[in-house]
Amino acid sequence: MVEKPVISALEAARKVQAGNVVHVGGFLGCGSPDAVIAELAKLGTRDLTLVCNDSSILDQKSGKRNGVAPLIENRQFAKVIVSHIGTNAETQRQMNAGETEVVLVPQGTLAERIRAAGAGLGGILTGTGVGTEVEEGKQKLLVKDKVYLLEEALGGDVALIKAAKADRAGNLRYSKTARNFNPLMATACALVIAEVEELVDIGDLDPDDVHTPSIFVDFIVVSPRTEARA
Amino acid sequence: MVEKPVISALEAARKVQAGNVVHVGGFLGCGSPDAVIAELAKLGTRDLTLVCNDSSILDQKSGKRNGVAPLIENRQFAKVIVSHIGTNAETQRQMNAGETEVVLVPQGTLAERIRAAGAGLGGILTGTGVGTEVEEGKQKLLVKDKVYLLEEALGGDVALIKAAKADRAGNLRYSKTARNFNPLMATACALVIAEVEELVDIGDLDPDDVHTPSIFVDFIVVSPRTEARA
Amino acid sequence: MTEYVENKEIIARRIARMFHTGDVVNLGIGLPTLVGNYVPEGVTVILQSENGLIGLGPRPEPGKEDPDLTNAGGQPVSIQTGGAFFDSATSFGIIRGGHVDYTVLGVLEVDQEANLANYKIPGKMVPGMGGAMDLVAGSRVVVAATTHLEKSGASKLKRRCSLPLTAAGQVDFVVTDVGFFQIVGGRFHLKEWFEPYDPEWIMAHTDADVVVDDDSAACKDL
Amino acid sequence: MTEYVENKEIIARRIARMFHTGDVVNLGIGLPTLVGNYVPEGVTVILQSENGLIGLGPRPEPGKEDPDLTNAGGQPVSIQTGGAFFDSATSFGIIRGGHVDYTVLGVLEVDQEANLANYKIPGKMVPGMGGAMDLVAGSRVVVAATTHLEKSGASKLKRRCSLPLTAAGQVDFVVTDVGFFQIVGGRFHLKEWFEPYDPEWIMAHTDADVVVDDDSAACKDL
Repeated sequence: MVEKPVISALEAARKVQAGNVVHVGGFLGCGSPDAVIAELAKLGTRDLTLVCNDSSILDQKSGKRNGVAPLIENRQFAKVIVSHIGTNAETQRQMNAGETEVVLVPQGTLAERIRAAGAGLGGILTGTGVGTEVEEGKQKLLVKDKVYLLEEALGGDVALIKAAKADRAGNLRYSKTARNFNPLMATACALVIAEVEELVDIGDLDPDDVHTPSIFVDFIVVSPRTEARA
Repeated sequence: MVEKPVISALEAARKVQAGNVVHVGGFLGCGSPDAVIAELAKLGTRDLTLVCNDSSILDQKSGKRNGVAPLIENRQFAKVIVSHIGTNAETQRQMNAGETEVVLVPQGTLAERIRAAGAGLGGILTGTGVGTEVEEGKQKLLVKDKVYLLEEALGGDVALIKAAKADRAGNLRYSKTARNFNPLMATACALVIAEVEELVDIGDLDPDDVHTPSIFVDFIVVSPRTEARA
Repeated sequence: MTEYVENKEIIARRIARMFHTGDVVNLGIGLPTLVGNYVPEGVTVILQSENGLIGLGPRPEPGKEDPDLTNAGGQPVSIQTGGAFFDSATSFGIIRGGHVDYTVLGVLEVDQEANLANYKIPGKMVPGMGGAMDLVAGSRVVVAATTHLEKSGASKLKRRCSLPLTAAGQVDFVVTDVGFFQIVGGRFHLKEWFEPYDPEWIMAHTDADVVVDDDSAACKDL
Repeated sequence: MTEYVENKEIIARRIARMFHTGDVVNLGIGLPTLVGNYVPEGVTVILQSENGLIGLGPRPEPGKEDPDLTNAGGQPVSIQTGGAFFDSATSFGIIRGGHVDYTVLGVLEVDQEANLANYKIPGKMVPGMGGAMDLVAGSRVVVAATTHLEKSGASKLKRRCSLPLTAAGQVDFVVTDVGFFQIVGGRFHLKEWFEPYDPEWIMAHTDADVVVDDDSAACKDL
């Protein structure tokens, strides 16, 4: 097996170019690549398009913020494609003020669209959203007497994902519900950077228990878990 | 967690009714539910439709047969939907004689169609088969300037699958390349019967390492590995 | 006439009685989460959480929370023995594929055509649909859980939703704090009323067509 | 003129030189499998097998075969340290999604429009396409490996395939035992010829349009 380059969080963040479509793993901050996000926030790279489950938690009262919230606060996104913005009032403010374009996608549709991009499918037919605003502008198809929406594949330029463990070849394992969108995004972007808590030797992962095969991963960032995460 | 009924291979085979669409796991016999197949062959249940990667190996010279070959020999299928029949001359003979309807589906399309059924998708758009006989009778769609075929979901009545290990709740783990179509079929059929080599207690499988979650499995058949399989 | 007093507990109690052992259930954030507290003894349901697990368990004791183990609301939870984790595509494959027996979720509005609105008040609040659209479109049985009246006194059950829909024609049951309704043929069928409310009170306080069937009855000992 | 003598080894040798360290490669059954034997020292390719693994290794010693570990031809194989197993949907997601750099496969016919036929001779032999249609449609680079002539002496390279196609317009390179061809703009460009054959011989023995570019040359020390 071929080893993958291990780079710093800053080097990883520098690989994101202005204007890129960036997929970021995590679900309300659980399973998000926090070290790379922190460096990307410092760099301030702009005009990005975000693909993520949600715009994370940003609570101005309690001061709690996680996931992509620092990038939202920095207004680094021209557009965000997510299923939920209810825990980040700043996203909603930017949307209402016309500062940021927000596209809301049903969570299951978002997951399948990302998977479709990774799997070389043009799109999928889902019943989700039929008869709602989500169907606007989309093709409807009838299959076995049921109406479906054609939802197109959604790939990206860079995936910033988070795993619990990588081996030096880039095989990944996720922990619990921190898995969420990470394995899907690993398949769907031209460049894939995996932030991991632990790096192990090739051969330390059982081939039956690899969640993301090495061939999807381009770079590894090692960032051990800190108390701050809990 | 709720325990799943453990039944005999014969009881499992009896759940397959004449006329059923039956998904059978395995790839050229690797990872096929041999004990249940053997009983189904004895019962002789007819007019079945087979969904399987291939029609398995049936070599009249060497006498080697595996996977679904005994059911093919018995002519229990009115129709077989597979990607490959090249290792079973009897399937080809039945096809040419008009005894059995054979539908050939590209392997990746077959996998996605089964997954789509399990995932509640009406179908998927694939570039595979464009410009070939496979596109005949199918809708073609243009997405971002590329032509795709609409391939419809392919579910079934009964899935006969094979796993290495189950816990009593029905969580499954597969071994090596014996995984193949088994986890997909587990999601795509009304009734799912898992033949396993080993049954363990609930709690013995790490929730991060479950390949098929328990909720997909209806019945468990325990059939320890015998020398005959190797 | 009886005065309306909001009672979320009775809603959760009644919904919890719908389940049988082995049912796979997804409980939405807020009121639906309460349902988990009232599942009758002897009934074992399997809770699915759309962020990627089967076998959702209770919140751990303080200090035992795992940042890698949360529910769909981002709160710390646990997993039951025999549970499993999976990615979001698998999770929504479970949901969309009809492998979830019951989804219970809150509403802004629900109407007699079985439509449900709960993700957006245009110009005011747009949290987004999260997993709700898939849950309502994909689950075998959809149960809307809601107080019967708004704080303003307006009926949450409508002839026709005025807000953007989460899903069209997918709701099977509505359980409020005054009664248990099944939606059939474009009407709310009141199957059970919760005393002190009675059919007369309920019809007077519901802005939709309510039918009382012959087999309808007061629900006792909730 | 030089007499044609079939030479599968030279085909495998030349194809093996196309790869770089880290390339993900799928080798079809038969002749393409031979390619694995000739990968130059110092180059590490990663073999994908469509039945569900990355890191395909050699056949184990007799007696060490595992019935749960086979290649796409059903033969016993091994897995390299650092490999991974997955299901068939993931496997073809890898293939269709462009994550396989090279697919090498045998042909019945290949034509100058980059079409390939290898799964069916109507009325005669219908093995089925297996994974070939996805591999040809999805891989980044498609390499057809074939002897230059049939046993009958007919050219395997055609102006237009007469058999049912495996995929339309997807072949990038054709490597035979007389030369290395790239398909561009509806023609076979002979980039290298394998001595003792020369461009004149090759044009005379190919039933299609062959172009010899300025930078074409004899391939040495194969």
